[in-house]
Amino acid sequence: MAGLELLSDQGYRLDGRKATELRKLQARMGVFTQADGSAYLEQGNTKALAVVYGPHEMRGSRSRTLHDRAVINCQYSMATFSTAERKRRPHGDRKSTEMSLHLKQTFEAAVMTQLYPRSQIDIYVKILQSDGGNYSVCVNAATLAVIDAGIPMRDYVCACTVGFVDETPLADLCYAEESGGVSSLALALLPRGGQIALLQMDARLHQDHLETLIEAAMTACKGVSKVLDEVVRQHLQEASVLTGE
Amino acid sequence: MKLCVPGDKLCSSEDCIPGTGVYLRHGYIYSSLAGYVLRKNEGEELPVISVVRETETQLLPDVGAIVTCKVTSINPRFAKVHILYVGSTPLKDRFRGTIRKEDVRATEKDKVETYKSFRPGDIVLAKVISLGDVQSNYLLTTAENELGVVVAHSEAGAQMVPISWCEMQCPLTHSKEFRKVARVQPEYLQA
Amino acid sequence: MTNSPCPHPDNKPFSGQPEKEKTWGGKRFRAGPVAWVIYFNMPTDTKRVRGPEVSQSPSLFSCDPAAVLPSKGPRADGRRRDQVDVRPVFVRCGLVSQAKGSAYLEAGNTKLMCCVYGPRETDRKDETDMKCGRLTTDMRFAPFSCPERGSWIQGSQDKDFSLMLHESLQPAICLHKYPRSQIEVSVMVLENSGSVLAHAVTCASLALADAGIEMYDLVLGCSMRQDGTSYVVDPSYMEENGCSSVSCENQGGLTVAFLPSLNQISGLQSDGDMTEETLTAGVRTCIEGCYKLYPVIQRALTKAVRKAAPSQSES
Amino acid sequence: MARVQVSEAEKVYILHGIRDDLRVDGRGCEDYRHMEIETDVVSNTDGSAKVTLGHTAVLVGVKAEIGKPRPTVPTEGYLEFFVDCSANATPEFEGRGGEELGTELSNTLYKVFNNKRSIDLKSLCICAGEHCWVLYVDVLLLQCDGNLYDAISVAIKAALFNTKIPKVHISSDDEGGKEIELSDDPYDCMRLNVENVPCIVTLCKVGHRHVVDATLQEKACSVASLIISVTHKGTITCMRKVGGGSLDPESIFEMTEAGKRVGKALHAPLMKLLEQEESLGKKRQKVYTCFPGLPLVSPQPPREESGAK
Amino acid sequence: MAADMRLPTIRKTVSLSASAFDRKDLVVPGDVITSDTGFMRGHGTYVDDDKLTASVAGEVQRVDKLICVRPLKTRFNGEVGDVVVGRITEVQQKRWKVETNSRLDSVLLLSSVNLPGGELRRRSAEDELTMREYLQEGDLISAEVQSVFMDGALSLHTRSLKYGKLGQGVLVQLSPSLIKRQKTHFHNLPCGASIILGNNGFVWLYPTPGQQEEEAGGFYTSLEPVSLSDREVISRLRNCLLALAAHKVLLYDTSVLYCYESSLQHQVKDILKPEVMEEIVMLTHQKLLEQEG
Repeated sequence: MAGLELLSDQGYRLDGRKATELRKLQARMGVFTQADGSAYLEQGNTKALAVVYGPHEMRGSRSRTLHDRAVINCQYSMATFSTAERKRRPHGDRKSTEMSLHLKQTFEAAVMTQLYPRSQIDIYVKILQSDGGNYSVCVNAATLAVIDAGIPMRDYVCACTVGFVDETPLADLCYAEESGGVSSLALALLPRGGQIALLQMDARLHQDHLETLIEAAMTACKGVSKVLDEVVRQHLQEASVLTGE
Repeated sequence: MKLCVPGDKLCSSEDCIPGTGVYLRHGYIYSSLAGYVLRKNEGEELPVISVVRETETQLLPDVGAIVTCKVTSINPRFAKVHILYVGSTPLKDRFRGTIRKEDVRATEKDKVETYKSFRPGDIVLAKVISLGDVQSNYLLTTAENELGVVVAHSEAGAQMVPISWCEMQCPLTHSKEFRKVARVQPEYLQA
Repeated sequence: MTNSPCPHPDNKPFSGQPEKEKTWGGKRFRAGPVAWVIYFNMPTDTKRVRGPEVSQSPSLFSCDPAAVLPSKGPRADGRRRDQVDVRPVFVRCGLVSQAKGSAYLEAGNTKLMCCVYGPRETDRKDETDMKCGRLTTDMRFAPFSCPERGSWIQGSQDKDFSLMLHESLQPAICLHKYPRSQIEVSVMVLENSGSVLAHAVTCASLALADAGIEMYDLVLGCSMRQDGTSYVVDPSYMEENGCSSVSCENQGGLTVAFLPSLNQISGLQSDGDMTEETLTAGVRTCIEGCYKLYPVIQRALTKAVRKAAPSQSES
Repeated sequence: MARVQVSEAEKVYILHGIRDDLRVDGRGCEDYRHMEIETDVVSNTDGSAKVTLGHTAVLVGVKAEIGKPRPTVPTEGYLEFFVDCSANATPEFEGRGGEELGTELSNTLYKVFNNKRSIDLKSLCICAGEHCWVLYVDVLLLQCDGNLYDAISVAIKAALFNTKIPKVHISSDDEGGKEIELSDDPYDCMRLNVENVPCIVTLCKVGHRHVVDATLQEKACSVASLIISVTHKGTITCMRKVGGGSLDPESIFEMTEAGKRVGKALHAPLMKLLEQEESLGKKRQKVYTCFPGLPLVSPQPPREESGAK
Repeated sequence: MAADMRLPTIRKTVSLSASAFDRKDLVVPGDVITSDTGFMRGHGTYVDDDKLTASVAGEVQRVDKLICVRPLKTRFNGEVGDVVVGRITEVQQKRWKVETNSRLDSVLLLSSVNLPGGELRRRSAEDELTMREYLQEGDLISAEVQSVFMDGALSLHTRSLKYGKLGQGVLVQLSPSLIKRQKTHFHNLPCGASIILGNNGFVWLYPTPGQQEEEAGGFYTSLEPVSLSDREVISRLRNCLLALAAHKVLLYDTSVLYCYESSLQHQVKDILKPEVMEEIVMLTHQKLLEQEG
């Protein structure tokens, strides 16, 4: 993989995108009827399904009940056929447990949990096909599902992964780029206020570049937020045509 | 005596009244246990038919049953107990029960203090009033004269003697302790 | 190609990784001790000494795989084909004194035992049922029970057997008499010589009766195996797993759990490839097989009752 | 299984309705709900299909990997089944909650395919005793609204129909070692003959009658069900009683007959649909996994060079 | 035997007036509704930097100075006086827990029901122990919201003859926002069945009772078979409700009735086919417009 050129001299990436260009993003809200909220989102070849149940009475041990706000419960899982090599277990491994925790932290920052004391909100995300940026795609899908469920949020949460190659930040990495040894950073943003809900980086990067990279990530997230915004508005219009009196 | 196994057709329901260890199906009485068939005339028109085993069949605490239990913990609202006997039959497995504050005695329910009624380790006679709900255990009551503490030990470790319906005394130190004491009926003495 | 498996460049024989499906190489057969070496380099499970992941019974190498069974003439153990010819059964109750009830069953070389515990308080609060008791079943194979060594850990096959056992027994037990409590049934197969599930059902119902659990009826199990136009009842291990000589028309296995007194089928499972008529006839055959077993079980049970209380006098 | 609570009076209502051959949603006892099938929905797989039946939705992905044949049958490949009851379907399945149902479903699938005719396993052999294709059939439950077995079996049949296994070429070098080469051409592939793949029919005994394609509410009223997997010729590859009750032998025979009839009739429309979809080829507008037949919202103007495809 | 198999097709929800698009009153989370501080903050909004901002996606509703955003789909936000249909999930001491599609389980206190034997009877300890005989897990009830607890849980009561345990019928669970608020939520539809449109989105369809035979406290339910004709009407209504809900049409007696009439040319079981659903909803909508105009 070392010989792979992630950014050509002409400034094109492996899949022909420009450095700051996002992958094609399509989504749909309200795909399931039984759940309180649901959304399906494709970002390039990464496809995710998010389902929200709640807010509802605490399930299982009541000891986790919070008396001033709702508990957010997330589970991230991947379909066994989602990756090129078949996965043995859809969830429960260390990586997905970590991912579940990150999702939980992200949404605790955005959902107005204080409105629902003693309740629980379940957010389940499933990756149906994985091609990089799983965390961001999950966050984006889950945002739509939470909105579909009518749960109050301060703002959208939009996420994007960015990488740093040849002094250039690359937006919205695909799998080939992610696995190609790029220092990457995942950022979840509340775009309107510019607050960061989650920032994660576990690769080596010079301190001087960090700011550029975060800047690029924020731009990318705002790009994502525009698309999500349109999805939500279109859904609203479609669905409320006949309810309006 | 006649032996039978589960599923054996014993007789028509016109001939007998079903007792224990049997069930009724399509007008016939069938055995639900492996054991001896027993017909008993109890003054009714028809004899009662039941199937019995040498060892008492597994009893579960049922509503109305008198049980012997041991107090395991106490808090201001209720006492938790382990049910040891149903009637005079020992239970093989442990079943937990609860005596709520309002079920300790029949009168002046609002003045009951659980600490003055039971202590952990006491042996208590109680009656099952409900199977409880999903969260709680069997609900028991001691709100009858015959029900309450039968065996209790003082702080000194000696078995105490009842001196009134609400007090017991230690034979060593002569100190008095509060209990909801049972007036033990002779028939339960051997339990 | 998304999943194009390519030959591993450095296909060293013992590279510290157990051989996976995607590594390639010439035909090799590793003797046990050599294979052991690998596992010392691996992050090991310290709790138990593990054997090599891939080892096979020598029987696989000694004989031809999938020995072809004759489909005519008498069976290997002398029983007749196309007849309801079940193996003689030996049963006894009350083997394990710790358990509430227990039973041991032997049919040919198939040997298994069953213990029943409870009714006791349910372990888990959320599974407590206020109106009805709960039945839990657990069926395991001793590692030495089959020609090939099994694992102590319950595999998905065992879970499937446990589930079948559960479904076969549940209709027979008066669970409504045991609210808020659970009854545990566990079956251990000591030797598997065919028709294990059927015999496990019989053995478990016997143990339940021995435990004094109220039941509507006993449950009896019987299996059969269809092989073309002929069939065998209560098949042995070889007959169950062997390959047939005739074409694959109408071939398969069937297990039935039956309540003889109520005339109800409480468990049914078939696999293979059979026509509806064959299957229907098979179910009837199995029911007949169950009736053959019935007096033996009844006798064993009455014997157990009599033994426990030899001279029950009029009370 | 996702459980629903039903009150006694509701049960009586459902029971009487089935007796009169008019179910709550207007169907007769042997009617299926509306079913939608789509294949080739996940590009990371070698074959995939999505089926919705009422509100039940399942997604099946088939992956072909190269493995070692089983020692007892060196000349055949094999199938592996895995059912993922994900929390998406119902919160009850969170964590390990769905495992029990998943094992039950996959064990039944093994039984259903435990015969020599459903799939020609010999065609999966690459090199006797050494290499064969292992088909991993992974089932993902997306939504549960009763009758999982039937939906899963239809989805598996569709996914197997859609499966394209790359052709392989075996060459041996001087030392007798063997090399396997996979064809690069995506059109140079092997297809499976799915003619004999059975469909499962679940018959739910409710009162004195039985219904097919029971909803969760109807299932709650039934004592026991019979699962029958039927091939297009009408032979039965697996039969199984599930549920806590027992059945009369006569009603089992009746249900077997009905199951065979219903199951046999499922194959023709299914195959027709699959072939129709295949013939549409690339022209067909993909609805993808996007659920009740609604379009995806893709507000971006298509960029000149976007997507990794 | 009938099995309807098909490929999924791309379908749009029924829309009649294009003018409905580009509505200005639709907001998404984070949208500033107004920066005028004279307004009061209602459900679905929050104040950020003195700006009234939406926290859910939906339509803005203004009542005097109060601004709310009503999301398209949400859990039931009960208010005192709402009619609900709910299912008993748990029997506890002195109270039942009721699932009403709210964010917390609702509560029905033993003291808020009419027990057999007269309204003014004192609740005794025996009543507590026999609560399961009145209502047990799984039973359906209709009730009214009596009060809302601090944490948002609802307290219900059935102290009226029209409320109580529900007998034979069919429950349809829909989104609460599809139910139109009306003077009464109990309707005897002229097509031959009755309907309770619970504010919480649970709709109960049942055969219209013959004569008003009010049993004591309403804990008695008839288990007599319902006639086939009544059944057909109920099933048709059920499928109509689902069709209307799929196309997000507001539910009230008239819309349900019009939909029922529009569906009559189809068999009951065909109503749920997507194309039939579309057609019926379209017809219903036309009828509703005619009636309005």
